[in-house]
Amino acid sequence: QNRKIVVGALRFTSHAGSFVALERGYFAEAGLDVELKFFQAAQPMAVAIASGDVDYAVTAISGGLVSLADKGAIKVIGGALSEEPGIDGQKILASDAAFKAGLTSAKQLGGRTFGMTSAGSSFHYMGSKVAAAEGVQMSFKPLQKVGAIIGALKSGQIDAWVIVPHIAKPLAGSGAVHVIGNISDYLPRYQVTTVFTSAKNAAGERDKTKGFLAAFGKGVHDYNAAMIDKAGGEAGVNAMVDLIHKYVYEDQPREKAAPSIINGTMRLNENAALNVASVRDQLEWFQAEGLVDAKITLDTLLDTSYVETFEA
Amino acid sequence: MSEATAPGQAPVEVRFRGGGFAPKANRWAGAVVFALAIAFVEWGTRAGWISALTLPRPSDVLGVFVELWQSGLLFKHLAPSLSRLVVGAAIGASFGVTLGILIGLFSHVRAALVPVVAAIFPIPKIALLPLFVIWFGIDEGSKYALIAFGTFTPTVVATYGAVDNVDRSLIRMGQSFGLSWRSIVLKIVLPGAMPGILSGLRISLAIAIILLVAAEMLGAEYGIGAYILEAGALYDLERLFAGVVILSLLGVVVSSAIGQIEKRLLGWRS
Amino acid sequence: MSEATAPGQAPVEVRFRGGGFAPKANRWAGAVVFALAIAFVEWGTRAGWISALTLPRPSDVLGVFVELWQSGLLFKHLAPSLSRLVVGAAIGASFGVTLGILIGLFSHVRAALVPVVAAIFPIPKIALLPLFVIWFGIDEGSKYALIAFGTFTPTVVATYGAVDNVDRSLIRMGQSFGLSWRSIVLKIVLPGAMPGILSGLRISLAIAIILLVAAEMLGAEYGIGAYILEAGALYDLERLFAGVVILSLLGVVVSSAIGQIEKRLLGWRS
Amino acid sequence: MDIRLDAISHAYGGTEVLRDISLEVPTGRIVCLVGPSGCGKSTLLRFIGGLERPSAGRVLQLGSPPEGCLNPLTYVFQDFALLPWRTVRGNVSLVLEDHGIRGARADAIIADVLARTRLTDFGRALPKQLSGGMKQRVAIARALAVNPAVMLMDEPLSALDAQTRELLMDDLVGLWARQPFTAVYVTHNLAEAVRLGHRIAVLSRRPGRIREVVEIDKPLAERGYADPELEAARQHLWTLMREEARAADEELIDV
Amino acid sequence: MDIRLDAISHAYGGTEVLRDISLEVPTGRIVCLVGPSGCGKSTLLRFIGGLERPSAGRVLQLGSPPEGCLNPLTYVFQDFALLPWRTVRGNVSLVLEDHGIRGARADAIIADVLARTRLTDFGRALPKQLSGGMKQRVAIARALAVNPAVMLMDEPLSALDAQTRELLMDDLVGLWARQPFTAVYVTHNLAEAVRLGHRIAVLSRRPGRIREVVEIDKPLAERGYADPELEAARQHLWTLMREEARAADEELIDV
Ligand SMILES: Nc1ncnc2c1ncn2[C@@H]1O[C@H](COP(=O)(O)OP(=O)(O)OP(=O)(O)O)[C@@H](O)[C@H]1O
Ligand SMILES: Nc1ncnc2c1ncn2[C@@H]1O[C@H](COP(=O)(O)OP(=O)(O)OP(=O)(O)O)[C@@H](O)[C@H]1O
Ligand SMILES: [Mg+2]
Ligand SMILES: [Mg+2]
Repeated sequence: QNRKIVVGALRFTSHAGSFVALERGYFAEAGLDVELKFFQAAQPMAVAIASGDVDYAVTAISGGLVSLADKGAIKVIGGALSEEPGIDGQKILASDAAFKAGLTSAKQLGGRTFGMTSAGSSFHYMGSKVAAAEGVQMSFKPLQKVGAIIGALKSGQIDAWVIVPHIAKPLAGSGAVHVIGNISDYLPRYQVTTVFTSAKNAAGERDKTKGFLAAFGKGVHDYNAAMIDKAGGEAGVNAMVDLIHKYVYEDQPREKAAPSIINGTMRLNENAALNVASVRDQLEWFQAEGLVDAKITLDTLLDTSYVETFEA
Repeated sequence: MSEATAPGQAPVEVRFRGGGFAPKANRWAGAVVFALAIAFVEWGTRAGWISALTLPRPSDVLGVFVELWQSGLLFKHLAPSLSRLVVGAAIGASFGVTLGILIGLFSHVRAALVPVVAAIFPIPKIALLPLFVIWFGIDEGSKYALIAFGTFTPTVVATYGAVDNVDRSLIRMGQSFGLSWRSIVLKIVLPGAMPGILSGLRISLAIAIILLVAAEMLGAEYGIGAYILEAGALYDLERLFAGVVILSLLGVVVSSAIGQIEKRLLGWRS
Repeated sequence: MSEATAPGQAPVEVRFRGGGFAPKANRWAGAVVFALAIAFVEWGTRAGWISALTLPRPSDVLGVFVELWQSGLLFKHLAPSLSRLVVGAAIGASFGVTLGILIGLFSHVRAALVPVVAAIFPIPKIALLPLFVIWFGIDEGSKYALIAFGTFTPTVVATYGAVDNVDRSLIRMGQSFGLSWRSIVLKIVLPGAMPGILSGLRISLAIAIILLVAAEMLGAEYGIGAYILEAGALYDLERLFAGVVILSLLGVVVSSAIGQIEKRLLGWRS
Repeated sequence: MDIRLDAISHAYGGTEVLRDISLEVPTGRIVCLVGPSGCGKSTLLRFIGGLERPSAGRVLQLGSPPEGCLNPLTYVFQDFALLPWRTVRGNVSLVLEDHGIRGARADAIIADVLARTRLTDFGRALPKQLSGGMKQRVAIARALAVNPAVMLMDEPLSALDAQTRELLMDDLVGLWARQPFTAVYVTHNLAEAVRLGHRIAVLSRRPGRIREVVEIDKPLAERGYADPELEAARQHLWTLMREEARAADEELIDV
Repeated sequence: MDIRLDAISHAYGGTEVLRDISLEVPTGRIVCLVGPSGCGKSTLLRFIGGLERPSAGRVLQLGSPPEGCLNPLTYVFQDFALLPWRTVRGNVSLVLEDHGIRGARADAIIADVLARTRLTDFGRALPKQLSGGMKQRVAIARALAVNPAVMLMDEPLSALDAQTRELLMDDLVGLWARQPFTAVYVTHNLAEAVRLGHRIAVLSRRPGRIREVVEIDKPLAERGYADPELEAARQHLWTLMREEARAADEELIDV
């Protein structure tokens, strides 16, 4: 039974689970004929799941995702990218101008402007959490596009931002911005991205969904083993980089792409296990900010019947 | 063709074969169509055969309006958008009219700049957003600039077209009475180009409203465009539609305002 | 006024006071302006007084072009964009022309739909992107729909304006010769509206090109719009400009293609 | 086929345009309508052709149109009303197509009417290539093609320059001489009226009423330049109209 | 101030329009230019007014313009050329403003010329409210306001209907009778030419050459209807032009 499914993805290393599972035939073993569908941003991908154009995808939890879940369109069924103390995770960045003016650590964020794509995005959540932890107030600038945020940060028009390491490190390397902290210091086990699907798949297509999660889990395992635990040594890393390079930075030569891919390494949850505590915290924060309906419960968002859950 | 009339025949009236081909607009019917469409969607969303994912319930959209109104948020969003619209469109339109007149009057300017304008026209303004951040900052500057840029090109094209269309015989008349170049431009070319410039402005302002959303992608906290974008990001269809309806009303208001100006300024047209 | 001529005076030639006010375009000058602008930016970026953040070096943009060409990526991007443009604009324009003609001919249709079209006009299409995904899917459907939607409204407005402007005396002539309604529409109204429809199409197609970027925000991997968006996201100015230049060229090509069609079809205009 | 106007009155909205017009148009004669600007001449002609309906009164057709008549009441317009996108032939064939006349039959008719209007060499020309006089001759050829019972001519010469007008008047007289046609001929030009009209109806200023109907018995072919009889008729008409014409010209148009 | 045309020839691109035209326009007389369509009458008038320059030959001014003349060579155009956004007064004051004439002085001039053209009551009307005849009278008033040495009139009556033309011709004769002016009057209309012209230059078909210059000595005021002398002159002119006019009318316009 070769069942055709469409998996949504962004060209980020954090989607490596799907890439590995496809390249190494784990999906095929599960009887799934997977077509990868690439997006420019997470939000349309969530909508595409709701519309039925895409079956499974991985993305950060955002207000839009919760909203779609509330409309009965989608369910979160597993976890993917996580912060983990000790592993390079998302970086808090300061613009050069702000850095020179004294913004050298997250403690000085009070009164600063913080970039985000839009209200209810993960950037908004992280920025708020950091500010709350430091007991300061920041203003948030919605700039819609990552490109616009980078431009604004480089030219000193916003003071701070937070972003995944493979974007943060080259930026910091150019001297235009500075790393002033790690998200893992504030949200140590932050469930950054999750696996989700349409409510219909979650409820009615249990076999297919199980198959997908199993194959995805194997991909994640291979990725973690190769890139974080370095089980295969240098050769293992190189093989994995080669594989990922087919999907990420494909228009750049291997030598140029490799450091970016390696820089982007972060832990993906083994077996797509889901940190329910982090998800709950995020949902409560969205509700507290008035971004989503206050009556939404965790059950509306999550279908925990597929993967192991944990609270951390 | 001349033939004797059959004598016994009774006279018949000439058959009517004119009329038609002169449709008239009718405000009433438009309102009825809107009401029907809204009622239809309301029914569909209530009955469930229009899914909540596809369209919001009109009554909920109305609810959002009421809320926006009561909380005062409506004006908090409307005020900055209007000021961006006014400033941006004023900058774009005044530069556009000026350049359009220069192109209309001077061969050298025309030769040099018409191709540039033609090349700029099909550039999508959203593509340039990242650049606008660097060039004009993320504050009001870039919003004004984006709207100004968007209104500029159509205004230029409309204006120089209008100048080209000024009746040449009026200009020859001016010359034949020995009017100075300045008088001809101020008293003949400009008033003669006014109808074309105003109808160009109608399009430019519609474009300015459309660009409001793009402009408010850049670090706007308040504004109708920002409101729509946030609603879109949160997939909150009620608020999305409320925002869209506001823009659409804004468009209708602006267009009828230009209609009023035309009536005032162009009363001389027969 | 009649006065005796002072007899001894020598005849003088009449003073020339005509001419002017008839600017002509000149292709050459446009090319020179482009060349100068490019040379200026090249100089500025090389010398450093234009920062690399502000503008890319034109020679680098050219390099990107060469690379795009050699790698064959140019066509990989161009082909889907062109097909979206053609299909979307064809759908939008044909629906637009049809509806425009109906509005032009029938009072009821006009009364019912003109306000709807006026209300739809100022709605920014990007605001509706999330809805388009639900309505039309993320594949080509939504891209076609977005471009079609964007070209539809201006085409409708241009078409019914063109039908309204068809010389009524020609229609009365047709009626006076007892032509059928069908003949009048096909042989008088349609050909008479053609110039207006074509010049409306010029604007609609420019809008279609602009909307390409918005359309390719929706899950497009290849396409000029997607290329520009990706370049923008990475703040890669060279590639961003390369993409923008392609769109601009596309606009110029489309506009001159319509010029050719006009020359062909409208040779009867004096 | 005769035409009879039976007590026609008309008002556009509040403005009364025509009041109680009765007139007879006998077969084979040219009836001229003269009158100051805006007195309702064109309106009256539209009633006769069935393009508009009067508020009161009737336009009657007496007898049936002759054999082979495709369009009994046929107009010739002041502005020619040629389709600019069709050639001379195409403009003539336009009015035949709807009657199912195509191919050889159409060609024969077109060749005939173009010959009668001396346009044979210009069949392939587009209207934009023609002078005003030629355009009006095409319009006349088109009218002749449908073999009308009555021609309704609304200032057919007034868009032409004086010399062309002169030439075309000769052409019309020639056409009528070869084959008399029935016509209602609206004009401002008294010289035209006395040259072409068998019967001349003078309308008053708006609201148009019939002030006088002048009959001129001299055969068309014999009417020449500086004919004292015609000149007298023209003088008479001009005295009838002079003051009204001046008053009509000095009315402000309210828009 | 007299005008002398000195061997004027002109070509537009490859088409020769005028060939070797020499003509004298004496002070206080009306010189008519008649000729078939496209023979270059308007072009010649533009040369006289300095709006265009001939390829060869010169237009000479003999003597200086009279005292108080603001614009020696002043046009009256066929299409009136009134600014539609200015009232009648505004259209007249337009040509005074550039000479610094404003306020009371301007008012006096405007009142005078409006009175002479019987427009006193219409000073506040917009062009769209006026009939064609009134519009042309405004244009004439405007021309009179600058007190011209020579009026250049390009078919000033040809856009009007026959009756208004008749009325305006009377007006022009009246104006001239009260205060003779110098004019070059272009027309197609031979009746106008023999009614208004002291000297009538007949041009041939393109390229325009002077075929004949006819002098009519009878004073303007005495020229009436059906005057046999004028009728003879007209007949003569028409025989000169008839064939050329027909040929000119049947030329295809290449575009
Ligand atoms: N469709 C219409 N609606 C309203 N008023 C009209 C309409 N057609 C004509 N009129 C008015 O009716 C009057 C008579 O018009 P008509 O065109 O019949 O006059 P006419 O005698 O042909 O004038 P002219 O000599 O200028 O051609 C005019 O005052 C005109 O403004
Ligand atoms: N600016 C121009 N460029 C080229 N050709 C021109 C121009 N103006 C006039 N012509 C041509 O020169 C010829 C004479 O034109 P002109 O207008 O002087 O004739 P006219 O005698 O006034 O004709 P009409 O009686 O029709 O007014 C015509 O063939 C015309 O097409
Ligand atoms: Mg009429
Ligand atoms: Mg002329």
